[in-house]
Amino acid sequence: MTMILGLYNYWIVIVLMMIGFYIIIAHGHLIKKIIGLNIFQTSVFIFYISVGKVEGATAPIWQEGILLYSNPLPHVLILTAIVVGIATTALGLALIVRIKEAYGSVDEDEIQSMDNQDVANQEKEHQQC
Amino acid sequence: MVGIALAVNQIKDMFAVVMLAGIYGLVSASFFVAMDAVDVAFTEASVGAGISTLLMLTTVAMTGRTEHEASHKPLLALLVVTVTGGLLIYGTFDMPYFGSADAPVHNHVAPRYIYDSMKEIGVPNMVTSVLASYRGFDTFGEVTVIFTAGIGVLALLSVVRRPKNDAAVEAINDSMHEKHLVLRVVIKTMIPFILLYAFYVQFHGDYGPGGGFQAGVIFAAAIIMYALLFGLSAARRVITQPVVQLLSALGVLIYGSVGFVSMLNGGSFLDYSVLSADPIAGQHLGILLIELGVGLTVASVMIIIFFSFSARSEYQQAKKGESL
Amino acid sequence: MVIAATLAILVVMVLAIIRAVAGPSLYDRILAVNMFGTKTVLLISLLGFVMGRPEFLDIAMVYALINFISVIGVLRLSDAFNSKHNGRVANPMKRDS
Amino acid sequence: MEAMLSLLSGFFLLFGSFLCLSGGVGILRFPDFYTRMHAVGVTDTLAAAMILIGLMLQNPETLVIIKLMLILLMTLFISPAASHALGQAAVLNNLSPLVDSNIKDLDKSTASGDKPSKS
Repeated sequence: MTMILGLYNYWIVIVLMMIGFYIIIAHGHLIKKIIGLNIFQTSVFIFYISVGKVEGATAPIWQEGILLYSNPLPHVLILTAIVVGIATTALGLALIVRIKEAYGSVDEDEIQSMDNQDVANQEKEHQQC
Repeated sequence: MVGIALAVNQIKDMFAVVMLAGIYGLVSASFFVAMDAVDVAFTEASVGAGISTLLMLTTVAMTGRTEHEASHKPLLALLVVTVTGGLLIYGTFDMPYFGSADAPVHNHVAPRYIYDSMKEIGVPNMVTSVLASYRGFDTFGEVTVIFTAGIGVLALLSVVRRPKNDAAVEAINDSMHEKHLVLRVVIKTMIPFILLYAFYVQFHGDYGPGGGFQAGVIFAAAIIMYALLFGLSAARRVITQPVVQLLSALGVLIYGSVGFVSMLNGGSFLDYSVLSADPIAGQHLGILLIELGVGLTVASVMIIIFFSFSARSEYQQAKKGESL
Repeated sequence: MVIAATLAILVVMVLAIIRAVAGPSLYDRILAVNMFGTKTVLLISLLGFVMGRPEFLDIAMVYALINFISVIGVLRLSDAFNSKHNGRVANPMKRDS
Repeated sequence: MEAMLSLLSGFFLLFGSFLCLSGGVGILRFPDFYTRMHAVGVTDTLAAAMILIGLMLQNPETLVIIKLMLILLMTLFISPAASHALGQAAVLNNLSPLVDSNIKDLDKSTASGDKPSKS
């Protein structure tokens, strides 16, 4: 019982992480993949923050008379990671927009089959030459 | 949260999925508040719930709403996920319990950050002091990454030739004009206060939650709001593209040159104590300048990203209008 | 009393999530998200009082702003959706009048 | 005085949570978008105001009270504007309200005239 109470935060993190992972590998839609990536990312954030939490402590902003603070280091790491995360997400979305313009589709399988067809066509032309 | 994530997995309508992702961001930010991470919650609030939802919606609007049925069975994926999850859960049995104060994380550098930062840096908000001073080099790297992402988006999405036929775009702008009169009035009165609030967050970051990252995002959000309601070209007249590009580079430059000035004064890179005769005053000055650089870069990169996304979508619509 | 209010708001948030997941039309979802945002603002201000450090109301303020911005953004983009699908006829008419 | 204040703040908080809950039940149980919006739009602003006033009465610090007032002001601005925009967008995009079979018998014009005023 103490084990369940003591470790449940990790388990939630793992469940979230696995859902994100599943969305990334099982769905063909590229935007959905990005959202899955975001869920995965958030699970890592939650992991860091929950590791930094100390029972009975308060937020790490100095104040007269408070002695116990949560660990500020994970907060710093995650704070920057969130902003970097949005920047990389934007980059991914920009790539998706260009893929849509080039292929007319954002589905992984369709893009794959189009690529395969292109390769086959090129080989055919090569043989004809 | 698990429930929302599952729902995201199941729903096929991309629009709904994006809305749920927005709620997911809100939930996780409340969680961060409950976990004492106020600065993180601040960032997640402004970034995860606001900007990323908007960007995703723009992309969905450009790429279409529905998702095709998966062609192959996801059994293999499920298997992989279950095995990995099982292994990870097995790994957690050795982890320290939640909230225990003697976990290894709390024993190495954290006590110094917590108990000495007031003496060494003189800033009540430990997150700011760690972010800007102890781990200043790290943050410099992050800012550069953000700057690079801005350049990348610009390279991918910038519109070289502006088509003449903007009828479709203008139709939407006009309909916004007619429809949302109330919104326009409310927002016009609110935007100055939002900008003011962004500055408050920027310069109050030493004493409370806040700082350059959050302030930059809030500032950008105000501009984005203006662009949403008054049209992109109106917003471009307020803040022109070259100005934003210049500002984003200027932020990184400020950060780097603070480091160099401290080197010239005889300290090491980004050691602010030598910036002034009194080390604590020097630290204050350094943190202030650095947060300014961070805020500039983040705000202008966010504006760049949003501008290029919406310019691209306008470009697509105009092109469609030409071909029709 | 503060704790009771927090619990009530948590319950309401769950209800809003259910509506956002189930909501048949797009606007139902937007409404649920909007409501969820307002409730989050309240929840965060309440949480500050529960934890005994009520200085952190800045976050709640940011929330109120961001929530508004995202609702506006969603509305604007949903307009773009609809005009893409069926608005080609409707919009020029509006401009003539 | 102290007891009075805490009693008052407790009353405000309870009233606010009651309003919140009724809004939540409304958004879940009502049949169509416009009625749901009615439930949320009406209760939301007042509930937020009540809870924030209750919190204001809890704490004597000036800065906290000022911040709470700012939040309250923003909510008063934002929440009606957002519901207005939402309702208008729904009407303009032809989301038809669910009309009960009992109401159908009545004069059509009154039924359709009633709906927008609710939002």
